[in-house]
Amino acid sequence: MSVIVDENTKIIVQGITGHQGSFHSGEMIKFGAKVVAGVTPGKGGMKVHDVPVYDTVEETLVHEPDATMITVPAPFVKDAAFEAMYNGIRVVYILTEKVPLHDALDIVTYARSHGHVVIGPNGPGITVPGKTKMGIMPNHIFKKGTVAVASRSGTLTYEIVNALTLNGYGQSTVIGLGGDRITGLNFVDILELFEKDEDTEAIVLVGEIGGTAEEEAAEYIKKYVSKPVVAYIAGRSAPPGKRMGHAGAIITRGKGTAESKIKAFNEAGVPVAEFPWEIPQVLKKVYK
Amino acid sequence: MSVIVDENTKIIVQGITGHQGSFHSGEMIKFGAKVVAGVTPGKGGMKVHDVPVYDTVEETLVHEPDATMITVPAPFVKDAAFEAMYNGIRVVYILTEKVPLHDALDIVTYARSHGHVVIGPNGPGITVPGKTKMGIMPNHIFKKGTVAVASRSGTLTYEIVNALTLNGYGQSTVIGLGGDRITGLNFVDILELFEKDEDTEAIVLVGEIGGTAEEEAAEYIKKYVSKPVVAYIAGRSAPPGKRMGHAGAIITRGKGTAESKIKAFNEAGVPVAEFPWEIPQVLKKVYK
Amino acid sequence: MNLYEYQGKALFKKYGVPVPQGYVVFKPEEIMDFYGERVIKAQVLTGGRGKSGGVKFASNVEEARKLAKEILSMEIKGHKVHAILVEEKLKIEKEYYLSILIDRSTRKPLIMASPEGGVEIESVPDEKIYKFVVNPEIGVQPFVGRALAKKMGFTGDLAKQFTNILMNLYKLFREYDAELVEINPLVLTEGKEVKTEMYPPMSGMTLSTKAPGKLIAADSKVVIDTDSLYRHKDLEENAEEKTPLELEATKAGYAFVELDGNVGVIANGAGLTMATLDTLLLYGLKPRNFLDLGGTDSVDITKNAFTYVLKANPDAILVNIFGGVTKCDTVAQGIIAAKEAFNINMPIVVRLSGVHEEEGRKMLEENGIHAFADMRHAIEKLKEIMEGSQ
Amino acid sequence: MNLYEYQGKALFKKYGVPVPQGYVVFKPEEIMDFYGERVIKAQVLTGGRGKSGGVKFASNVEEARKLAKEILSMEIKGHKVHAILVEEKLKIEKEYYLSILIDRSTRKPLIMASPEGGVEIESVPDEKIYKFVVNPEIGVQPFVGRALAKKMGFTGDLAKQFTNILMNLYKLFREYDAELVEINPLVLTEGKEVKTEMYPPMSGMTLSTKAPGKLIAADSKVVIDTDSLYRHKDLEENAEEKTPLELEATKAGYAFVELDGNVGVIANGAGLTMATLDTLLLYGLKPRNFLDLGGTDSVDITKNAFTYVLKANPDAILVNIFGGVTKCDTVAQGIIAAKEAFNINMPIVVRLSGVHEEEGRKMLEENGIHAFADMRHAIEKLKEIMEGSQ
Repeated sequence: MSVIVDENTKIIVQGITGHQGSFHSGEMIKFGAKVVAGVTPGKGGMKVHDVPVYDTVEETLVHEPDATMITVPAPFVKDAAFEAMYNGIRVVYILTEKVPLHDALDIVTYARSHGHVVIGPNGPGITVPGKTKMGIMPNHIFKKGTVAVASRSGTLTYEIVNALTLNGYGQSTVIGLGGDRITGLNFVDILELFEKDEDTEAIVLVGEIGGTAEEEAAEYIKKYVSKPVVAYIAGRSAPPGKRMGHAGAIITRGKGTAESKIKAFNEAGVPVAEFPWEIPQVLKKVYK
Repeated sequence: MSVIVDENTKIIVQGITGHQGSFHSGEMIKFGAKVVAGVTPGKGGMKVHDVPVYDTVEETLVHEPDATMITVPAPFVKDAAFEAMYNGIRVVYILTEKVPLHDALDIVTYARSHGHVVIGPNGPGITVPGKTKMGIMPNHIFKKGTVAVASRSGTLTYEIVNALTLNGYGQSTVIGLGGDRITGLNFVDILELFEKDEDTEAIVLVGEIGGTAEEEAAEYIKKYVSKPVVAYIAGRSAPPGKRMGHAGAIITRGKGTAESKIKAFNEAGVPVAEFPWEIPQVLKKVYK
Repeated sequence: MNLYEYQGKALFKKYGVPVPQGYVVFKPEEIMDFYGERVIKAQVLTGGRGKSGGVKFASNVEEARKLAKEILSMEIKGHKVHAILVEEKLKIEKEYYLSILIDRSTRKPLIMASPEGGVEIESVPDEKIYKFVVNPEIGVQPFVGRALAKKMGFTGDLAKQFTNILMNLYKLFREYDAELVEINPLVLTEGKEVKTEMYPPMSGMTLSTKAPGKLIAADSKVVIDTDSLYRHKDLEENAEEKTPLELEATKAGYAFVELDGNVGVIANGAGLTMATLDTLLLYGLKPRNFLDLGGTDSVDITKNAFTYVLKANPDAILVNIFGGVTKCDTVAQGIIAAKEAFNINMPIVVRLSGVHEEEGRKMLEENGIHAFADMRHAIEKLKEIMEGSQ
Repeated sequence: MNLYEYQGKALFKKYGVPVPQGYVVFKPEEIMDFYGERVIKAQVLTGGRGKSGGVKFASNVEEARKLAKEILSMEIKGHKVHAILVEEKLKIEKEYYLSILIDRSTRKPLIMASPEGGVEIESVPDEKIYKFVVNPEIGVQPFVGRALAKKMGFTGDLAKQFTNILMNLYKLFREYDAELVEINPLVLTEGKEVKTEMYPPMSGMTLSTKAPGKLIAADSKVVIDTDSLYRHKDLEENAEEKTPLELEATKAGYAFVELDGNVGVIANGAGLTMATLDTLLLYGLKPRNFLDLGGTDSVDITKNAFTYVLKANPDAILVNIFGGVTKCDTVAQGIIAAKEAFNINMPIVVRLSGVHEEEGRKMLEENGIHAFADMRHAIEKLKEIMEGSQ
């Protein structure tokens, strides 16, 4: 059992002939992912890493894809996501950053009322070590194991996964939810899946300033999560009103501070690490 | 068991203080329907037949309504239907005629992807003899029994129900799907429910010219319906290109003729009556 | 409501769907002087005007006015020519087909596109028609255009032109409450020769390539949902689709259709009215009209309905009311009032069933009007009378 | 991006949300002559300008120009006054609050309305704020306006005015990709006395009633999603929200925020950059800036990042790269190139992990730059250096 994707998930890549699409498709294949097709309008007939490229998502349906990785530029993401969903693709992962907020709103609204799962926008994707990878996380940091990681950032996630691996903690699923204000999945959504996942025994949440996803996660954990959870929160030093790289990492009108999130986690019995490299030690206190 | 509504269905009436809303609410209550509230903006605080009137659907939620009957003028139907659905009301029956086609499109699209049932627009509603009635069908023509009737028209339905009752055939459910081009339920949708309904033993379909709902019903009956079905089709004499009262009753580009529908039913083994009053005799041939 | 070609093209232009340059005239002398060639097109709400001589070419203004005068006096399949559209003559490379309509069975907008345009779409084989069911929650995003463009054989710039036309047409379709928007033919104009000077400059050598042509809506068929006209004040209702009598009755609130028989019909409910007409035919009688009284039981509404039936000059009148909650005595009063007011001497047979039905029938019989409780006996009586009178 | 009040009001006007009559000026002499009273309002991207003297009333043009001159030279909470909005003075009966924003937790637009306007919404008790979560698949239909109007205490004509404003505001919110549209206060103007002559006419008796006032947006706060600006060419980016250095770095493609410490920071990924700043603080060191290099591993991008960090005049520079797939030797080349090109003498400590990391670190050490494989040791080294230099 896995969360959202597994070794049988057939993936297409929209924007496969671009720099990102092409490079990461190759890395995904090396990791063991089933990349069955790519889409770039006007480039149908090409091959990238032996993967056939088509002009439209409709044409890839002969490969029965389950998931898509969208790497097209921000102005074209909405079109690409709806193309995928119209054609019945269940999981839509959006790598692209700077997707307009209202486009994300439209994509996520439609997805949620029609049974699609959206990962991102603006996240590194999802990795299930030993099974599959959809996204841009570096292959070499992973180790198969029992710790699930969900994060709002990219590189910081690698930092923490790397620390877990070096300290002997393998991972069941690692997912980047995305750094934008509206993302397909929030912590609560993924906690529900992790709690049910048989391969997951402990959970690491990597949050950051902005919004109230961490506070909601803390409430949810109190009520519904039996597995041990530890957390890290980035942005303790961030001044209010400034967008700290991620569109979602901004303190507005006093809401979304690191203090508030750390307090909520502490009240829910979730230990919060001070430094990213501390996660394994903190985890050790609550999980074997 | 009943189809769509039963004796426990709590009904609100949007437009209850209007001529139609007020009169038919009274008739519904006489028939045994649970009319729990009415809505007319600006008239909150009134009572109609002892039923409390509110300004908004939201305010009626204290009565936990399951269904709404919409009797507001055509330009306001879309607003009323979305008000009901936004507030979680499952069954939306639209009595009003001349609802703009694209408004019906929006209402029905949203309903179908969010689990709401729309009856109408432009139909007489639904009656479950002995249990409940939502709509404008005359109370006195019904008799509780085992024959289900689905129709695209109003008065013609009464004519046929009356003939059934006079000939000893009681009804399980009688539903008017509506005379418009887009309706919430087509024959195929209702056949699926009738086939499952334990109270229904035989089915009468009252179709008319325009569209292909009857042809699709015939295909569906061939494959999935085990109960005896008989039919009547109105509009054999209609010239092409003319709207015969109902917005949906029009032969366009040679499609939607009575001949085509009668032929389809005959091929599906569904006897088609020549005259409305013949339905009981035709039914007798296939059902006790 | 069907729009004339020039009205549809005005909407196309408003929404960025390319149309030929041109203008509408109602009199031949309104045609302005021009150089080159012009198309003179009859504006009628029917197809096949080309074969009927309703489309001509002119190379000077005198010729154009002469042709316009001829065309304006024509009748095409029974339709008087309403106006003339004067347009630039396109250089056509190929003709395509594109339409959007409401598909009743999926309850969704349906796009149909075909590389075989310029002929009736019904005559194009199914495998040459590419269909796309639009989810209105998604609308027509560019991907829809790309998917159809590929099937139509459009690449590069032409695919972009096609996608733009499709997205704009869908916007029009939704915002103007259309039942149908159709471009037939969607014309690809001839591309222009483009000469590029070759290197080295001034060598006198040029490379000749062909720039792609433009996709242009050479015709338009737009049908607007009549029930939505209250929010499209810019569109007038086109009179031509209804007979003058139909128009009059419709304005008075009755659903009314003229037919070619001799029995005037008044009934309540569209379904029952249709069933009444059908039954008459099956009995060998011919209805003169369809008139749906609607659900109201007012004396005046019943009485006034006779005005329009009488104007159609029938030989007899059948009234078929299944009352339900309608008060039959009120209906009877309306019928009697009409008989008196309009001095009706022809036979009237009435079927009256509903609240106070016996009272109503009694009133009718007392006024010399045949009244029955059921449809069958009423129609049988009518047949007997009409056969007796022959 | 925050819009100035006058920019927001221009959008309101475009979408049919009533605003006071007025115009913007950038120089006092642009104020035109007037009768009656005018409000002179400082245009700054911060709240509380009223208390800071940024809003004044004038009863003639000389006074208005004098006040405008004063206000234009003010700084309000550190913000220079950008312009002056000159408006009619409203006769206020009551002040309300209305806003629409994107609610991150429901992932839907959220409407907030309160009968207590004119104060910061944060200071209004929760039970006086009426919220409505919009389903964007439905949008804001009239029923939303009715439901909120009732709670706000609006009936009759005022309920209709409120519904119109709400529907128009939502349209603006969606079409202009707003993060927030806020009207605070939404003003109800005083109603006018209406005298009606009583029966019998000419009796001299009149009935005096009060016609309801108008709802008018007396202020505007509009925040547009920066990522959507490419499709709103009519909006210029307002410079004031960023420092000149932030603006410069952002235009060069780096996410950059100035802070008030003395350690220049370059890292990759927003989360890791934030974590780096946090860690510095926990170690007692103060970051001078946030600079996210992004995911690219080009020599030039790394080298140019130093330009902006150096302009902030830090005492030392920390580079924290968790490479993942980034090639560390390329990054090292960029750092070395920067050190040479910009002649950097202050301490540089680098954390470098990823593809070719050992090679990269070796190159750095050879060029006199401290390099580590992990974040912790890099920061500890930096602390050691900075404490040693005190």
